Amino acid sequence: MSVSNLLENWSDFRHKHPVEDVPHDPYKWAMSIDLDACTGCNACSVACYAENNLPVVGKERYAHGQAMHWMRIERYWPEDDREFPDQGAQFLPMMCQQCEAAPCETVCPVGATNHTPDGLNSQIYNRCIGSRYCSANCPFKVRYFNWYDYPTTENVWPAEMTQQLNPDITVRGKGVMEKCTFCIQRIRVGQRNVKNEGRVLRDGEVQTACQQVCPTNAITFGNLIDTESKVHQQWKAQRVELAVDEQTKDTEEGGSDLRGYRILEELRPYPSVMYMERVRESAI
Amino acid sequence: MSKRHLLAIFSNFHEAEAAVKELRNSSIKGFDANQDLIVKSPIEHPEVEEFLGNKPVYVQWFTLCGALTGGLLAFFLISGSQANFFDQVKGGKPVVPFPPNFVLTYEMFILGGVYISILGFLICAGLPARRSPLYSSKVSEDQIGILVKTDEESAGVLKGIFTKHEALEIQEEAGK
Amino acid sequence: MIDNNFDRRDFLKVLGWGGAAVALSGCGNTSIEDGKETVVSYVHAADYVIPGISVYFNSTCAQCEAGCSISGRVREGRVLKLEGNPDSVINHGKMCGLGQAGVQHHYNPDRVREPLLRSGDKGEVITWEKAYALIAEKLNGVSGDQIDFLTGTVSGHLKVLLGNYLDSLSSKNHFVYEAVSPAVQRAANLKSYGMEMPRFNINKAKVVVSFGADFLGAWVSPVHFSQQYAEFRKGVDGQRGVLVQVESKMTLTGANADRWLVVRPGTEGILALGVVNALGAAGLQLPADVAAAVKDYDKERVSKDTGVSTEHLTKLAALLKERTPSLVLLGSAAEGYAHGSENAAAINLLNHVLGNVGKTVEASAAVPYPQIAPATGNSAGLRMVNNRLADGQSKVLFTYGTNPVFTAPAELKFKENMAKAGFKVAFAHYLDETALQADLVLPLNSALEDWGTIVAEYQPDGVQIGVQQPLMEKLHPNTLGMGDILLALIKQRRAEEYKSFDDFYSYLRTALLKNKSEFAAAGTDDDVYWNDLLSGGIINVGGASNKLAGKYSANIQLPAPAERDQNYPLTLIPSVTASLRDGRNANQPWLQESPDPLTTIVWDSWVEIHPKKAAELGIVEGDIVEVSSKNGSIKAQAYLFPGIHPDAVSIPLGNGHDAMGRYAKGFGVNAFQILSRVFDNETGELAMHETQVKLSKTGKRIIVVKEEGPVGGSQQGRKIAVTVSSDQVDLSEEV
Amino acid sequence: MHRFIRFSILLMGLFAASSSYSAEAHLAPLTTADDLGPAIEQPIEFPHFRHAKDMQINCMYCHTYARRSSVAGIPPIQKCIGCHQSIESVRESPRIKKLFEYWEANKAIPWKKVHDLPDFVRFNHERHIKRFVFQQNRPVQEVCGACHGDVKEMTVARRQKPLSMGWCISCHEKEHVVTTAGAMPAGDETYKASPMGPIAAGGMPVGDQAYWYSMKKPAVDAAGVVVAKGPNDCSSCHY
Amino acid sequence: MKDIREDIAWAKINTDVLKSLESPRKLFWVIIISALTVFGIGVACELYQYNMGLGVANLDNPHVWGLYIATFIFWIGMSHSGTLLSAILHLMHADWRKPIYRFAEAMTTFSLMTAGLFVMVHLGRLWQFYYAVPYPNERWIWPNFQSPLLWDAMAIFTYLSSSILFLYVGMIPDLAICRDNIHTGWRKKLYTLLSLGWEGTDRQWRNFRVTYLTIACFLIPLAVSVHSIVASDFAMSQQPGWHVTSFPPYFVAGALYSGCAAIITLFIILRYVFKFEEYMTLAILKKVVRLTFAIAMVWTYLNLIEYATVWYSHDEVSKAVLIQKATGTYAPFWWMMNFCGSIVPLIMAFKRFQTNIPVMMVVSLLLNMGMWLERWMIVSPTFSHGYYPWTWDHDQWPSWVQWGVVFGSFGWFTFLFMVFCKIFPSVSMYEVKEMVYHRSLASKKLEVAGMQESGKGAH
Repeated sequence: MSVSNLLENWSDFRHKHPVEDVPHDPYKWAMSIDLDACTGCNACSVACYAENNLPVVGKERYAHGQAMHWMRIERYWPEDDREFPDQGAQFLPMMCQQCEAAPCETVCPVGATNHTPDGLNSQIYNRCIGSRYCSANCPFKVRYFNWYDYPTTENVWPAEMTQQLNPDITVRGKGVMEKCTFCIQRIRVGQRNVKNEGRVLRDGEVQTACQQVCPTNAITFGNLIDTESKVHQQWKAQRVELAVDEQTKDTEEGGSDLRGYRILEELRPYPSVMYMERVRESAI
Repeated sequence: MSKRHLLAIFSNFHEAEAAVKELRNSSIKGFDANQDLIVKSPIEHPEVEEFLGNKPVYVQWFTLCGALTGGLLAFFLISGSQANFFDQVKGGKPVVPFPPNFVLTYEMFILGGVYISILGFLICAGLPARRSPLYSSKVSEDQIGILVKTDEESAGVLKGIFTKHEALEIQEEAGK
Repeated sequence: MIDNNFDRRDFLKVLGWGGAAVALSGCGNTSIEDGKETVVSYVHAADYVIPGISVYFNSTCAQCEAGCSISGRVREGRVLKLEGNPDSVINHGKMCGLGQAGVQHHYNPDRVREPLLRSGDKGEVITWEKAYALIAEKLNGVSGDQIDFLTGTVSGHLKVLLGNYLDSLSSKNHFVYEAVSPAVQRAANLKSYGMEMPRFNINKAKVVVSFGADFLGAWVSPVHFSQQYAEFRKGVDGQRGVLVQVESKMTLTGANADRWLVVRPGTEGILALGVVNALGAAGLQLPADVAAAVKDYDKERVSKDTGVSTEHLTKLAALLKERTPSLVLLGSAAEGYAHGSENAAAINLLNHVLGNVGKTVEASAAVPYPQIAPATGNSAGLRMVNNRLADGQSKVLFTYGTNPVFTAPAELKFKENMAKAGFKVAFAHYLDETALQADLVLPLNSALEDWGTIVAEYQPDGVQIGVQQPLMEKLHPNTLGMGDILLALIKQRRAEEYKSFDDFYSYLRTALLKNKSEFAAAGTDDDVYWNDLLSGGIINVGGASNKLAGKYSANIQLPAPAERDQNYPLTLIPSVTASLRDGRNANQPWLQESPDPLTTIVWDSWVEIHPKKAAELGIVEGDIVEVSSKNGSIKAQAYLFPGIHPDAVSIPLGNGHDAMGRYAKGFGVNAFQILSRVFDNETGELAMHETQVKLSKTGKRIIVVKEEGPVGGSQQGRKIAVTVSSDQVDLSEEV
Repeated sequence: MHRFIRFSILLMGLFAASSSYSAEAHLAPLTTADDLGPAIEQPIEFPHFRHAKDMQINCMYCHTYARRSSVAGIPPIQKCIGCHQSIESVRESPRIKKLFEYWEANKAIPWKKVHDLPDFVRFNHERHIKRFVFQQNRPVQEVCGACHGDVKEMTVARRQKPLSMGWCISCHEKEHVVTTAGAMPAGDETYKASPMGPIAAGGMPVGDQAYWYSMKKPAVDAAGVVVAKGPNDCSSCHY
Repeated sequence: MKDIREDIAWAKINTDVLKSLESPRKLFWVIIISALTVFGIGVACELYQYNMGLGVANLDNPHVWGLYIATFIFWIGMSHSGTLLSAILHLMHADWRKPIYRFAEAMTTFSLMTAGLFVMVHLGRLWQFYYAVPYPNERWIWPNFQSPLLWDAMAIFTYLSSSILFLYVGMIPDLAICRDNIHTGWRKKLYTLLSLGWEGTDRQWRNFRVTYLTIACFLIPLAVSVHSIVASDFAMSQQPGWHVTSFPPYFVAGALYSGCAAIITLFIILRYVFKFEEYMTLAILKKVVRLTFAIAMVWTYLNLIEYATVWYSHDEVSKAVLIQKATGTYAPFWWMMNFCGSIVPLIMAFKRFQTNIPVMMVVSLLLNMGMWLERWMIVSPTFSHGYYPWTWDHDQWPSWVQWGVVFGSFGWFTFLFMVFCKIFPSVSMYEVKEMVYHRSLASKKLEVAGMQESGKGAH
């Protein structure tokens, strides 16, 4: 009976996540992006289009801010008053940060976006009714809404081009919110394969499309729990912790030689993507 | 023993009041002022209660029960479904989070209260009902009606009282 | 493992699979539609074909000339995605955006599907037999000297076959034209290093000074260099590499530099010599002739000429002296002037002076079979064809892999001259501008349907021959591979010699099997070898090791910076972007929709203007400005861009097509059109940066379609993309 | 007064009952029992009963992809011909004749899909077959029949199960016994070094995602027996 | 100034009000036709949007919400006036509310229904809206009870159904009057059915009084909760400019404000269209105007407090949004909103304007526009200028589709409202009778002048 279930497991249901006593296990997917290696070449973004069936919306819709790039490359200029940006531009690949305490999840009226056991912020397209509250509440604005029915929109996928679509993932119709999934289709295939073998995924067995393509290996993706994984080691080396909103770098003396940070951490969404600061030579 | 219904229409509220008072003080056979006297009026006259004697109203009990049930229902329905819905882990919040549940509980508290009050009103006021044959549309306009039920033989006495108090009209209907 | 009847292409056939159909069913009510969809199974099936499981076939990317090896993900007979082949020494499993868009080249809805014969303004669909007969007829009675073949870069067995065909026509007129190519550099490198394209080891350098070489974006082999760059940044012994970029318009590489030095357009050579001078002043031992040659290039003068401050010059010299080895790269921005060759020589001199030759500049391996080495393109090829056409020397013109009508400056009047040829055949994937001018358009297989071998010009490690193989069944039944067409044509001439080859595939197989003994263990079966070869997708040939032979020359005559023409006060820099290059891929929507990394503009062309200059001219973002050179004018939206010299404006190349299909036609403007006819003094290459222009407002203003918001690239003080100074962090402690 | 109190107690009881009923609605049967799909006309009326019942052919003899791929697949005609070439007795039957027509024309047979899942659902045959046939040694026909019904009694296959989400979940919610004994792949040093604890033979790592929502790690008893449920977050099947 | 005559014959009240059901002025039909036309345009826009996708509304990333949500809040806000007049003033024994509370309640109901439409219109997948309804389906999936949108849905449902019941219960005695006086046609059946056999017996009145009072008591916290829940759609989110603790009271004040302004507008229209000059007297208008003025000042205070909080707290991000509102693309609208919301109501402070019908008509329309702009200025600027500068977008402008639907909603509301007034008595007859009765009693019994205007005790 539900009430007895409720009472019996009351303390469990009042648990909070993320907390120490209910960790993700055995997977917690996370990323780290080395901004010093990122050159802003856009290969990841195109890979995302190819892998995730993203529609090309065309100039008109792009102008209206209806682009669907799950992974966008942002370019910033130094903000002081120099005549030229003589230390170059800053590039930042931005996609869903897969927050542990995601602001988008709580507000969805139908529960179409929620937290998976492996630490992803999932988006269930067929549950989505298109209220767009999640996007309204996303501080990073990395959720993209299908403003039109792209599968039937002219020149988005002409007959021949439909053959390129990835059958492992849905093509979203109008009125559905979507966003970076950390290439969940690849993760799920990987997980099933290793389950058959009776083991867990090793580092590198599942790559996201953007990671796979990145010419400078700026993107590292992996299982944060697995101490062998590169992403774990990077997070550890940078002393960035998942469920903390102020990292060693900012709080402790001598932390300034660390590069790892997370964007808008002060809002406490606990993002799963760690960025590493871009470095610029001081001698020149 | 057969009963007779009488409806007297008054245009003057004070005359009607006086008539009622007289009826209540009289001891007519087969007529009990507490049960057999109904005052019909176009507006709500709180004074009527004074001279008809206080009669209890139970609607507020309905309200209380309704509101409590609504609130309880909401809390248990929502918490229960959160506990059973397999992917309610959201945004770093507990599976059964209090603040949203309280908001919904509050709303359902009101909803239950209002609905059950209305239900209570209908039950207590005896609505919906067929209109009694002794009814005048004047009552809904500007006149006071006094409906009495009495033994056949006492009808004349009552009529006398009504006429004394300048009843405009007296309708009669033979009871069973 | 595969029996003789087995036709590999059977398994590349598109299999209609229910699972795949999910893709396009709408997002309405979920429905169960038993018995509505069809599930088609194969008639035959190979063991490795499992519905629902992807098979990866290796091939070679044909989107640019870098020759990256790709791995195509094929499922149910359809190629879905291109990934990198990890075994390739060029790209090590990585890809760029341009390469990935190869599937859109393949599935492009605007491909030519049938042979087309011009009849009036229209193309009439004809059969291949008729097309071949027509070619035979037109070639009849035309002497070999009157037949011209204008192609883009070709290499591998296609080049061999093309050579043989020209041979059979007794024509020597194979012109290779690439609108954007490091042609001046090749000549300069040949002098300085003894080879056109040595190896540049960015990863071994501690300092890289690049004079306009956009090696992360569009220069030579970007994916390879990007990987090297990543290593370079991690550094040798944890000492992070320092990148200094010298150019007048910021490229993607410039945007990643530790120090971006903006120079007055055309003064790169002066700066290079200035650095040599400063190095001497800083105590570096300079050869006497060099010291003499650079003695006039003192800091003050160089600073005055180039606009680079003496402070930065000093710091740069100090850095180069202190951290060795370093690497100086020479790119298109330095080459594109009338004195481009001198600029190049001066920049290469810097490598010699710094002792980088042999360390970070290394000899590349020679291709063991010279006949398959790439025929690299330049603009001289176009000039020669153009002259021949203008003079009426050319009667029959074949074009393949290049779009001269689009890329030739209007002043060359190529389009008009082309009309003078009696018969023009275009081998084309799309009806591009050149194909539209042709009399006969022969539809080609896409790069993902075709057989071939590709040898890249830039070879980082030995020589890698990329094998190109079909990843799926032909999309359109009436297209043919370039090799197949050439073979058919050559059979018109030398039927006997080629009769054993049914198609290009058998030609290729025979040719590659011929050298089996060199690459396979003795006694390997032909089929086994062949299958290994196809599954590997690459043949790594050691290549004879070359030696760097060239020597620097201290005799460099650099002109003083030119006075500006008052009427045309600005230098036009036609920029080559990583995705659109010279425009041959402009009809691939992913490329159009990926924002330009620096301006974030999509689906259009723009004019980059320095904010200071713009303020002077009263131009704001979105103004439609007219950019006029002496040879014409184009109108495009203005974009205020801090990364450009105030005396220069820049327009990206690649857009502005008036043909080539729905994704290319009508977007942007074609900056090739207004380039001036100025050529490099030594090589005769078109000097791309020598066009002087003026700007005028047209009074119209539009909203620029771009990714960045109204505050441009400002973070508004929020901690989003953070930079840290290198002395604060120690990269060697990192993972 | 009393009747009002009595009435309200009744009312509250009613509400409480209905609330707790609706909140635990999942305990009620999740869907209607077998709902039969439409009869489907196929290009060749394939007699499943003959193959599966009379001949006792293993399902996965023909539907061989099921154990290797997410889709079970229809065998290539090659496979049908492989046997039927040497079965002279039925060679002249109309169905076989049709089969040979397709074979000779080198044409694929346009079979109609019978078991069509609702859109946006990913079902993986391989995982289910591996789990139940290979790891738990259940009979093939039982395992396949769990979703495909009693195919051996059919001619042209027909959908027998609802294939709705509630129906799927009703199975995923069941607790399946998994044993960890001998689960560690021998000699897999990488794995031993992994911090994630032992793996059950069913391929279920202890502390697997399936437990996350119940917020409790399942206990492994001395014999290495764990009780595990199927994965049950939305994104397991919808993405 | 003339108020309702105390000696007005009760029968005349009946006839006058019942006449409004039969023969309104011609303007009524003009209003009905224009409302239907506007509504038709709205429907056409919505159909187009439904077929094409929400992109045609010119919504984009980051402007995922636009006029729809702003107008939704506007309509929700509008609904609060009914509750104010019928519930709050009822509890305060302000008898002047009696002739006008009926239409205010109808306004509550219909504006809530209109608001509900916007929830639908705004959905990307309207055809799946039932996913947000909590029902135990076979997949045992529930809506997300944590979402403020769901609280909204629940609150609005509660409010709408309670308001309808309240309106209905309060109308029963009047329906009985209609039943007694109209003897033909479908109306007779309708009134007979709806009046539930009301006879005005003492038992009925007794229970009626308690019920009415109880529901009024429930409605007040409900109304407050509804708009504070709407406020929490914003305040519970993280976005700068929304994440403000003073939002709930601010929203409630804004709601009462716009509701009162709408009451003035409708008061003037009904007064003319249904010839209610004798009942909707200028004395009542004066009271409503004064009430509105008071609320306007409360709103102004809260509005300024909100700015001050943002400014003083030194939350740079929220401050940036505020500065953007005042100086950026939205500046004209923002200043107009402040002007209409805080300056225009000052006219109401002048006695001679308080009863000047044309002036009040204009003022009330301006106030309504100001309050609509207020909602827009809450919704859109935050999207234009949120946390993430890269996604800022100051150029977004709603398309004609969005405007069409917004205007269409006004047509829909007007249509429903006018039809209601035509079918049901929009002046509460029995309560007007009560009012004159009590007033005459008071003036007869007590000669104390101050007590005559006991209605003023309301404020």
